Amino acid sequence: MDVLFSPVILFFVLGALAAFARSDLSIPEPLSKALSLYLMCAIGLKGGILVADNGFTWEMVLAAAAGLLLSLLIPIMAFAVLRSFGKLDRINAAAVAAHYGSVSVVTFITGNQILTSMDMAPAGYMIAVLALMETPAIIVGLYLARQGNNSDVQQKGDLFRETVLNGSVVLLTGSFIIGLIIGKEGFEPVAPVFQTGFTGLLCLFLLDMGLLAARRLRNAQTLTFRLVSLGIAFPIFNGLLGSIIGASLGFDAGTTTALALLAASASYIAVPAAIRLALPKADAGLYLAMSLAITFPFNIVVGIPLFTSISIFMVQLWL
Amino acid sequence: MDVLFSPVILFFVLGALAAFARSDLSIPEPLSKALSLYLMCAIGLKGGILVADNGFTWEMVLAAAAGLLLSLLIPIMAFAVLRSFGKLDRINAAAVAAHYGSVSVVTFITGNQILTSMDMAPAGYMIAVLALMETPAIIVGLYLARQGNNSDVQQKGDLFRETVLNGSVVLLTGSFIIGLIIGKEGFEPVAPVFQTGFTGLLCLFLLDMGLLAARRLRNAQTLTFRLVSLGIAFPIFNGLLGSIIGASLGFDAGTTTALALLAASASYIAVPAAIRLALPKADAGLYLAMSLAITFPFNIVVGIPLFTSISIFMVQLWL
Amino acid sequence: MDVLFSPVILFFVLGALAAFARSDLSIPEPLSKALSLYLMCAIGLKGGILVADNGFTWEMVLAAAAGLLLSLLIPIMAFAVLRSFGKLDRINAAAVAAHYGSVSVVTFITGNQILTSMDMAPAGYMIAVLALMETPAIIVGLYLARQGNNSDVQQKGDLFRETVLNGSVVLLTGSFIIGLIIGKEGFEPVAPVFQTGFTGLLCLFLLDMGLLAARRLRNAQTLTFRLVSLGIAFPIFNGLLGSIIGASLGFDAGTTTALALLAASASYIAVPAAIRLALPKADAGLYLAMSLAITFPFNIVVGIPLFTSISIFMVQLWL
Amino acid sequence: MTKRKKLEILVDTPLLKRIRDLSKQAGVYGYTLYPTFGGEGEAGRWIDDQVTGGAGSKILYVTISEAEIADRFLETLTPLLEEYGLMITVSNVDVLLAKND
Amino acid sequence: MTKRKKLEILVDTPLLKRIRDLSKQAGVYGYTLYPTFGGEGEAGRWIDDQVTGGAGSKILYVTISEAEIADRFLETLTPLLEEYGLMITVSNVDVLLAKND
Amino acid sequence: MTKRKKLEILVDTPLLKRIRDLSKQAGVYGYTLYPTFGGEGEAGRWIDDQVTGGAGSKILYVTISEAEIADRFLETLTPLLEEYGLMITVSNVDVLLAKND
Ligand SMILES: Nc1ncnc2c1ncn2[C@@H]1O[C@H](COP(=O)(O)O)[C@@H](O)[C@H]1O
Ligand SMILES: Nc1ncnc2c1ncn2[C@@H]1O[C@H](COP(=O)(O)O)[C@@H](O)[C@H]1O
Ligand SMILES: Nc1ncnc2c1ncn2[C@@H]1O[C@H](COP(=O)(O)O)[C@@H](O)[C@H]1O
Ligand code: NA
Ligand code: NA
Ligand code: NA
Repeated sequence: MDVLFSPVILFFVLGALAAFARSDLSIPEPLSKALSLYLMCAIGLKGGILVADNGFTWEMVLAAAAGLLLSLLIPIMAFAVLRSFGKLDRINAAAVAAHYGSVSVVTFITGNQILTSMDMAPAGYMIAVLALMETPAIIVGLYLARQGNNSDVQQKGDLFRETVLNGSVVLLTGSFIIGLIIGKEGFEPVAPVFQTGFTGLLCLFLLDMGLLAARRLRNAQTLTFRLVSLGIAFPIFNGLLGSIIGASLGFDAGTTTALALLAASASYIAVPAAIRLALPKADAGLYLAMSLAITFPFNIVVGIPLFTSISIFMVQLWL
Repeated sequence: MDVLFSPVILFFVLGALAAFARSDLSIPEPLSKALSLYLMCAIGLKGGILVADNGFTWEMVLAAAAGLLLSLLIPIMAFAVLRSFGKLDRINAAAVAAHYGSVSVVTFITGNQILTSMDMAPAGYMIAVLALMETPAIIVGLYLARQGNNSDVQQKGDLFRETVLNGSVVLLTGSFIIGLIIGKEGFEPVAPVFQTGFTGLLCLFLLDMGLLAARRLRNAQTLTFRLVSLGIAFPIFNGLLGSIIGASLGFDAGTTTALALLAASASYIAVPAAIRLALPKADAGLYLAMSLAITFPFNIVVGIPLFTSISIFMVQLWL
Repeated sequence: MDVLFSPVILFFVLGALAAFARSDLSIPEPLSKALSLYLMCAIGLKGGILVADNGFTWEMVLAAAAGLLLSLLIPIMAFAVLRSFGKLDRINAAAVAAHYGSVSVVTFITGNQILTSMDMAPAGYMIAVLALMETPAIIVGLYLARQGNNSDVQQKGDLFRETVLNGSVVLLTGSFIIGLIIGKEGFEPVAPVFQTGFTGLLCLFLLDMGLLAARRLRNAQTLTFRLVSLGIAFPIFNGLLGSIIGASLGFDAGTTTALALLAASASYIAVPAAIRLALPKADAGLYLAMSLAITFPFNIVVGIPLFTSISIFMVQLWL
Repeated sequence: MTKRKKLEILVDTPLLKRIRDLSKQAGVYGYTLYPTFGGEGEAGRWIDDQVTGGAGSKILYVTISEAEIADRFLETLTPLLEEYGLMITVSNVDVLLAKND
Repeated sequence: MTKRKKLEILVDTPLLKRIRDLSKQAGVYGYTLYPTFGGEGEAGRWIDDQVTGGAGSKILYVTISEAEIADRFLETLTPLLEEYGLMITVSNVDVLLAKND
Repeated sequence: MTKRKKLEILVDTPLLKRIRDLSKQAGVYGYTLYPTFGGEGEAGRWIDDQVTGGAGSKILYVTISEAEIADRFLETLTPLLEEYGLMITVSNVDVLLAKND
């Protein structure tokens, strides 16, 4: 079955087409948010149960270290390119860079779903790596933006709440821990909602994401051609990097693809909220357009099959 | 099992009773909208998969032609009766007529569900006919309302968006095409959401429709006795017409019932939005009350079993 | 399997922890309301089907009488204690007392779920008792608050609507009756939504209840130490009472536990709405904090296992 | 453009019907309701919550009317101010078409 | 603080786009939209309902602008008042930073 | 009826807490929050979107207070105007019961 013809991707395309055609189709916002929360619960639970099942391994520590490294390196590299080639000022370059250092939960989930349907399910601990990679890039981004200027203390408290205590981080981590506690057996009574219904609900969510992404693109005012190119170049480069690191650490092809997707994807949930608070001068229209309207669709439609092929190749290379 | 004692119908009755008793029971609006979108996705997918499975046939072309014919004829006949017996002015008569020429997705879905539980599932292509019949009656209605007066060009663009690009039309058609592409096999991973959960979620939606319909009836101010009678006479006459045409074209009893229900039902999603825009002078309270508060409940409670019996009879007559 | 490690309870704890840590995690309100309506539909249907299956028995009448007795006695006793030990004025004491005389649907549902997973499912008619116990305590509370003062007639109409016609009462009773009508067989097509999905959706709802309860506790301004103690003492005493009555009437351990939970739980849906209308002078922050932020979490985390053990013991005592 | 008074009343959802009934008595027929998100006052902080039967939820009732009718309505509301915890503001607006007053 | 006019227009959701187009013609660029919950008027009572394609749903369109621009916009709206069932109010506000006008 | 100032601030959801903290410093305690639906300004068009972590969502913060307190609050807000992209309006209202100011 061709990956592009999976219903998940097709619903994303339908949403995007509807928005481009200026249809009045719209998903009620509370439903989108609900679906987004549901997906995080479900993926968190799944990860916890898989880890509970397989036990802690050294591979997990390696994967966590690789994830952390990527989320520190990527924003620094992206910042440099955004400043020079992208012609952004310091604040905006730092804001955008933070997004690329962090991850997109939905890209990961969609990739996971497609990999599973190809019998290449990534290791369960990658979901912990996903949670781990959500915040560090924000700190790096702020450091790049300020370089020397110290922020006041009260703001730090607020920022802590918007990063480590961000709803999506709490829900993902919390569900992961619940998954660890209840294990496979305790999961059974809730499996019809959190597992059987997963792909169908993901379709509905991606329909909405298609609408949101296309509308953002239509309303993006400050997006230059250079920035659009970076919005495609970043995921390719970062995904390649993730794929090389994953393969060199000896991960299987599915897990390597997952690491590539984490590297390639850009946040549009946790990071924008934190950056809007910490760097209010940065242009929210710009960083949301780049991560949500350029990189996200690219990853969903091109990135997932691309990094799957590359990872399969890399893993064979290393063997 | 008696059709009237299906949980789907009983929840509709519960909603209506609660609203008449002035209970404060209410379904959050985003949920209603979400359920309505879900039902359109699900029925669209189902139709696409059935057609993919059975291949294109001449019967489909016949059914589409019959549906188109009905959606052109019905508003013209209804307009004449609404002007004379109904004592409505030109604009209001045209507005109401457009609603009866179009179709009610939920009436169709409920009928489909009940027919399927009686082993009389209509042909899958009827879902394409459903999508096809949503808009033409709007054009007819506008023509009847204006007769000669030309509308300005800008308005035509807006109107196009509100008819052909109306969210419900796009979603239904889009899901149908996705169904065509993915086929039975690709549907499997999403079946738990779009098929297994269908009847249960339809119950919740009809609970809300019962509330909405009864509240509209209570607040309807411009509804005369004559118009209420027409709200019942129209579905009977149009359903009978649909049933005769279906049987004469050689469709099976289930498919004939589906055509009868399409003819009998009146739109309360796509048409009101378009008419509010194109004929702002028409009384929205009136056309919504007629289609949602009179004809919809009539079809759900009386029409579905009635047209099933009539269609079985007609089909035998033709054999 | 330890009851505390059920996913349902763990999600409640996750929600509470997130709110205490001041995370910005929040469930869209329309979703919470939708889940709450869903749970009432599902439990109502379940009760009706069980009763339809087992037929009416004398035990049912006994259980109803016991429930009614408890919902009349509890507010009177609670009122006396709230006035003396709790140091509340007449109006506030009566308002709080009404909440404890009524029941919490979600406490009952959660207990039911956990009892069922322990093969101790309560009798189906307890769901009718649940519906029966929602309103009488409101009348008792109002009588205690006014004692002699007659309210005007118009207000009585409004109040009737807010009690007997309260959305939750109507939905619970309506679904129960639908369950009675359709029976086991008619339930099959809707079972995937109303039965298979139940535990998973209950998890999501309890996540939200954890957030709501903890936020209420943080914002409660008029809660004294004495009132917090009563918020824990009431469920213990009332639960014990319910458990003794249940066992002495010869109910099985599951059914006895259910009666104990009905007695122990305090309303936070039907009663607050009615009391806000009928006793506007009473402090809504106070009664919602006591029932939702103290008694509800106590029952979910401590009460359910406690009353299960006590009921098992009591039932054996009586044998 | 006609001069009118705009009355805005922040009211707990369960009490809305009472306000509506009183408005009719005062001769005020048209009104529009707006949802709220949350707030803070003497009684503490709240976030609109639709689960607790509306007791944790407020609605903004807005009506435009002639000064005279507005005064009459305000008079009937005064005794309820404290008890219902209402928050009432009045301001001047011009309306392009005076409806229902 | 700069003196401005605040225009508030209650409009049926399907007609919103038309208002927006007209506002652009009058030189009004900034606006904010607010959801509604329900209301009552000559045409009866309504509760915001998102199922019936927006025909049962209203939105509050609010724009702050200079008096002159506001007048121009109001003029273009007058012919539509009756037909569209709009409810339009104008009031005086001070803005801390005049945007888009 | 007491004369008061009504301050309305349109603010991005993630920045709301900051506004609240500043209001407390200025001595403003009571406020009400209203949801928004969308809008348009120099920064382009937006539709309230709850998925992108609130960065795509705005809230209307409304507080009624004495003129003096309102001025003090406005002063603390001025430096943030540009940076936070706030939209602030002030108008005159009469309140039936002055709360929390
Ligand atoms: N000064 C104020 N400005 C705006 N809203 C207020 C003000 N004071 C109170 N409110 C609103 O009215 C509600 C009830 O006020 P209170 O009775 O003081 O708790 C509060 O929760 C706020 O939503
Ligand atoms: N006097 C009024 N004050 C506030 N809102 C009003 C008033 N009159 C009408 N409205 C609103 O405008 C809508 C349409 O008014 P009408 O055309 O009179 O039915 C009503 O449903 C109300 O939401
Ligand atoms: N003139 C205006 N009237 C009403 N709302 C406005 C106006 N200008 C800006 N806004 C609102 O403030 C937001 C931010 O404005 P801006 O910074 O100009 O993009 C806009 O998206 C609108 O929601
Ligand atoms: Na990344
Ligand atoms: Na029709
Ligand atoms: Na109780």
